[in-house]
Amino acid sequence: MDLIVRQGDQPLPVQVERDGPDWRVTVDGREYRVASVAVGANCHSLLIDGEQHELCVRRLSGERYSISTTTHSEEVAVLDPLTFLAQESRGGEGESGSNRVAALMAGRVVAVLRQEGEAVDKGQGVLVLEAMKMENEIAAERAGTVKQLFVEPGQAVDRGDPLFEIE
Amino acid sequence: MDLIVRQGDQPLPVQVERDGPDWRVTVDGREYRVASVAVGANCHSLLIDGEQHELCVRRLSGERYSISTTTHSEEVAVLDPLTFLAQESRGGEGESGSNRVAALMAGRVVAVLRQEGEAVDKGQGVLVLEAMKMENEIAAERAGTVKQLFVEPGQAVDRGDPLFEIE
Amino acid sequence: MAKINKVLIVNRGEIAVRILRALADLGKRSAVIYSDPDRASLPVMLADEAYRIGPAPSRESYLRGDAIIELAGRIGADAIHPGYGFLSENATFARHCREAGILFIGPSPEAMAVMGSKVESRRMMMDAGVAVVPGGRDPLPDLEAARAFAAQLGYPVMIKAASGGGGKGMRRVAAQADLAAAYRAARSEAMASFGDDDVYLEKFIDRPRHVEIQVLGDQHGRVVSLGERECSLQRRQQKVVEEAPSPAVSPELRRQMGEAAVKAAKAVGYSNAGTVEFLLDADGESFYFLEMNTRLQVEHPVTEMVTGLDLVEWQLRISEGEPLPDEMERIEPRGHAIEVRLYAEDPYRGFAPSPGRIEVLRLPQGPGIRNDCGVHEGCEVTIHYDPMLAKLIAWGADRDQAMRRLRRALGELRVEGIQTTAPLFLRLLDDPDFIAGRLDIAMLDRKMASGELALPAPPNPDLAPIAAALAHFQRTARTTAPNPGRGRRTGWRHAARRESLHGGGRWI
Amino acid sequence: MAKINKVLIVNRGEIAVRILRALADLGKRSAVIYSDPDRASLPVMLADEAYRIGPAPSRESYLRGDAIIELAGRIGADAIHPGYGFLSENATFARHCREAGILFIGPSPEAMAVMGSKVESRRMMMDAGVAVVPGGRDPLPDLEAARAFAAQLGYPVMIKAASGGGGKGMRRVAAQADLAAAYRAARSEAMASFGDDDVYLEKFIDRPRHVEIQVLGDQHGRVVSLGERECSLQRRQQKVVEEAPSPAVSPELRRQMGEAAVKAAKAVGYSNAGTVEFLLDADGESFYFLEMNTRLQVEHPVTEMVTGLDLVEWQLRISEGEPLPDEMERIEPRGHAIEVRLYAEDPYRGFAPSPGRIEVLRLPQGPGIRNDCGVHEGCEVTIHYDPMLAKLIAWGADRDQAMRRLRRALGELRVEGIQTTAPLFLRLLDDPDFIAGRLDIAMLDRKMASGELALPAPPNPDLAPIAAALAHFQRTARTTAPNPGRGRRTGWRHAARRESLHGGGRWI
Repeated sequence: MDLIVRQGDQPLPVQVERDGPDWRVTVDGREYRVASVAVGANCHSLLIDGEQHELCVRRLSGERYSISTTTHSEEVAVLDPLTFLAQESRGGEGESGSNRVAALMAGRVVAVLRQEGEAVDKGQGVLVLEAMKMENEIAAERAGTVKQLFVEPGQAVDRGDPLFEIE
Repeated sequence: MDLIVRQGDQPLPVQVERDGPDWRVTVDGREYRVASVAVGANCHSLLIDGEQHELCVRRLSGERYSISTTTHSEEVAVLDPLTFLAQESRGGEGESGSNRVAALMAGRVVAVLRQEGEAVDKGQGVLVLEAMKMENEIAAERAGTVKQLFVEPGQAVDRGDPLFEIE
Repeated sequence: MAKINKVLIVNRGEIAVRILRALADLGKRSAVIYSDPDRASLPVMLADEAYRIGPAPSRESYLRGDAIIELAGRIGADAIHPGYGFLSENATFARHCREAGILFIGPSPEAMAVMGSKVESRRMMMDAGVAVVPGGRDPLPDLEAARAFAAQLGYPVMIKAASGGGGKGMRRVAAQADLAAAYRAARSEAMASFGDDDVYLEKFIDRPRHVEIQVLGDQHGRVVSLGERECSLQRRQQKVVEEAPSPAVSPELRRQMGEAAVKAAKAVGYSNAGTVEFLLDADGESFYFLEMNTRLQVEHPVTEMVTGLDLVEWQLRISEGEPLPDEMERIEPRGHAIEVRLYAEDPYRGFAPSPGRIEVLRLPQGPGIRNDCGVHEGCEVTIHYDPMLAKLIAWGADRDQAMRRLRRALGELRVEGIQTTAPLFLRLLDDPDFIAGRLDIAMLDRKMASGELALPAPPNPDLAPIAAALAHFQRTARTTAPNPGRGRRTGWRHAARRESLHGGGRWI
Repeated sequence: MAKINKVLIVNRGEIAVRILRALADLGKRSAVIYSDPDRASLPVMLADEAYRIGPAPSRESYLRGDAIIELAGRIGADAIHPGYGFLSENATFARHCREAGILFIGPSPEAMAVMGSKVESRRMMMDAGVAVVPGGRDPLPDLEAARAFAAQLGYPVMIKAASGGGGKGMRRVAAQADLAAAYRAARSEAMASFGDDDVYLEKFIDRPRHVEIQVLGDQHGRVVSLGERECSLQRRQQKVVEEAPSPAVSPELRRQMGEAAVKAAKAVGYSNAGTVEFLLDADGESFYFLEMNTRLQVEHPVTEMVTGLDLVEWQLRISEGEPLPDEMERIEPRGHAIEVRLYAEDPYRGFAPSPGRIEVLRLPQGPGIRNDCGVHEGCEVTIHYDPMLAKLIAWGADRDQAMRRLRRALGELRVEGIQTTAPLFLRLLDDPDFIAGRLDIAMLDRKMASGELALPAPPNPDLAPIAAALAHFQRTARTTAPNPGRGRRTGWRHAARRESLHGGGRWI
């Protein structure tokens, strides 16, 4: 099976094949023989040339997966090559075109620092979210104008809820 | 909901009703108000008058459940009253009528001590099963004759496989 | 005095678990209170009894002092253990317990009240001859007095608002030339902030360590020191890593600090467990009283591991009137213990809180490891309370072995579903200053800001693509299988089983 | 000598985990071998490297000495740690390791060979002046000689076959009147069993304790005793509960037994960790050499917890040529430690093996608790190997606190899916003889037979019907729900969530 795995900004060609009880996985030309076994919900023990790696894999949404080891955690997207090409031809409108900011954790909005129509610089705070007794300033990821606020002070939000949009 | 719970040889009338967020459970006339919450796969924390009990409940087959605490483990059957009455009217033929002995654990048959047609006393060994480096003699649960042997020496058996039948 | 039979634990999380373990160890009955989101929490599962106290907000649950005292009476609890935080340093609550005839496991409300006030305790320590940060106890009348006193103390000095707090009305003065401007600025800021422009002078202590002494006092006038804890590793005044003994404390300094702590405790007629916090100057010799915490401290396990004493057990014994034995005066630390506080925070995203469901929890085990953990696999970490999940403590015959075991334990630890501070501790254990024991209270913030503790790249960046591609292969291959419903649950597992069978093994 | 960088662990289960933890603690690399059913086992998950060695049967996997040595060479391991069991006492394997230039972590093959033979080691101990069970070292020429020797030893005596083993050709003789018949019976049974009718006499030791001494020997001639372990609680000669120190051993007896053990070890030029087993007479004074185990013992953690030493770490240091420090000669036990061995067996169904999937595993934690566990939640306990899952060890400042903590820990322990021996240990902790430390090697079998340790009735027999009825209600209520597919997985959980919401809480 031929796949494209997007790691950070990098699209990597990846091939996966059965190889007896094991797998042969080629990442950007680097070939690995992988023995894999489940060791609990979402967790897998991978043996590659005798080295053992325990990895937890969770599917986030669509083709996005979260992969974590004891120290590292990252998100990658797995696409089939055709989907990848289709996305590329749209000129990368997908992720970088989005200017909505969503809550990364559940919490409560304690303050709104910029109103709709106000200009913000990249990194400037737009609102303050409280979670676990701590206040966290949520900043604009780019310079622009606050197009819309989706929340108001005192409101509870869940992870993933849209907070505001910068234009 | 009216139920019959068979605990050991004892059939107990049990009523279960919702009571707000809790449950009202009556066992043979003894009423309990129970707050129950799941605390992991098959495990439940029950609060009864402030006392906390952690119980694991597994459904074995049909209406039989295994209930375990840290120290105790038992099996009970839950029947609706009609099924219970139907079983009773058959005169208890069910369990006591069976004279097949099944493997209680997976293992390997290392020896057959009684051949088909031989007489055995209650408690006498019929065959020897090896599991986890230990040999376990499987004895007849009643006096009689070995009607049939379902296994032979060297054979691997799984939990629940029939071993022999006494007549 | 009365024997305690049942204790109501007025807390949650790891400290509730810690206390109920001590009760179980003593054969006493434990009852906990819980707020709604804590119904399925570990303390509720491990306690003998559990009672709902209210909804999530602390004000409506864990801080409901009178409802708690009423509950204790109703369920026949002889005593209340407050843990740390919540009501543990609330002298009024302790007084209400006494009035209701319920033992409050801690010092007298009077001792709590004195030590609860920074100004009052500083004054009392000065009277008792315990060194505080050198400086005035009274406001300065004018700039001339400030200049004279600063010259006497020696620069740098701090000007502080008498009614101050939170850094307002506070100025560091490096040399005499800067004094006049700083004096005026501090006064006007103090007036603006507190409506009171009184200021006083303290010596500025540069890069001190936070070293504290654990004391126990019985009800018969004996107070003993159980040695020090090094707590300099802090993030914004919050302790993160603690150890005992301190790499900076010699037996002679330990004796001196212990004597000062006992003097401080005796000055307020202290009984039960308490901690006297000091700043230890970078010179490694001078130390100054900071404050006394009139309760069990989060980091008490490191003292337990080097003394062999169970501090919670001793809290209960003291409350029952048992005198401290003579041998306790002579306890020497054995080996070394280090504790790290595991928070549900992402240290590499500005310590953002990370609530969620703990999908996998595998605690490290084996020689020298102790886990004081307040959560279980499958539980939800909510946004309502302090994000500390657990404390992981490693003991070694010396500091080196303790560090090595801690590093190993952090490698074994597995928490899935939420982020924790564990990766930061692994980095810290590779830091040359930490390894050498060169610590000060600003060190962690400094090193986080400088990027010295940044996470290194993963050893093999191809691992994540490999794992994701395998998961994707399995998932998409499954959709063509005849029974997708079953496949969805077992998933990758199927392959594992097949592999095992292929290898000749047998899965029963 | 050479520094060890990578060690191949030739074992499985908890001892493989124990060894790889010591390696991680020392910053050394660990590699494990695994048989097919052990592919997803805890040692494989925790080791740095893992290699398949064969299918399930031990002969085709963990006992494949030459394949293991070949593997060690191939992966660049400097040393092999055999753990206990499997190849750990195989002198030939140790010799093959040496020939292949791979360090065997243990004594020399020569010392292993001598101590591996009961007859030879008994003879060598008699020569070295270490007390063995009083009796002859040579066969008896005739009945007259037997009569004279028995009178000299004092009745009761044991007649034993010189080539004996497994209880064959063995007779207990209570008085002189029974001697002739027993002598003739033992000879004919010995001839029938071993083709050799030589018999010899030993004194019969009634209800002795099993007390053993842990020794460490370096490669420079120093051997030290690290004190005793009490291992009298056995089921059919298999240790079940061990503690250190022994309630029966005074400091003076400890010194005597330690000296005897050091003498025994020195007699065979012993280096590395070893255990000298003694029978301690019911008089509490006389002790007799039984045998020496030339490897790490299952119960080594209790010694670690009272001495503060890491024995596996010392095994590695010794193999690297490090001399034992002088202070080790003067180590005194601190506090008390008790270990219970958790087996996958049902103690109340004749210790029937209980293989299966461990669905829930929650290990006890907190002060004084150490878990040496070889399994993880979700793993399969197969029928192929020894059923020991884990060792649970409790430390206390004294034996009483250790027992109290152990009882608490066993209450916290949760293993679902298979039966374990935990309920038996809880009963044992309530046994007056165990509490008083009155132990002998037949005690556990005796008490199991008499029913003294039978499980009491559950505190409330209605709990099981309540839980079953609730589960049944949920299950059958679900079948009428619109989406049974989803309901099947969440089940009872739904109710929990509803209850929580109802109570005003919020689950995120």
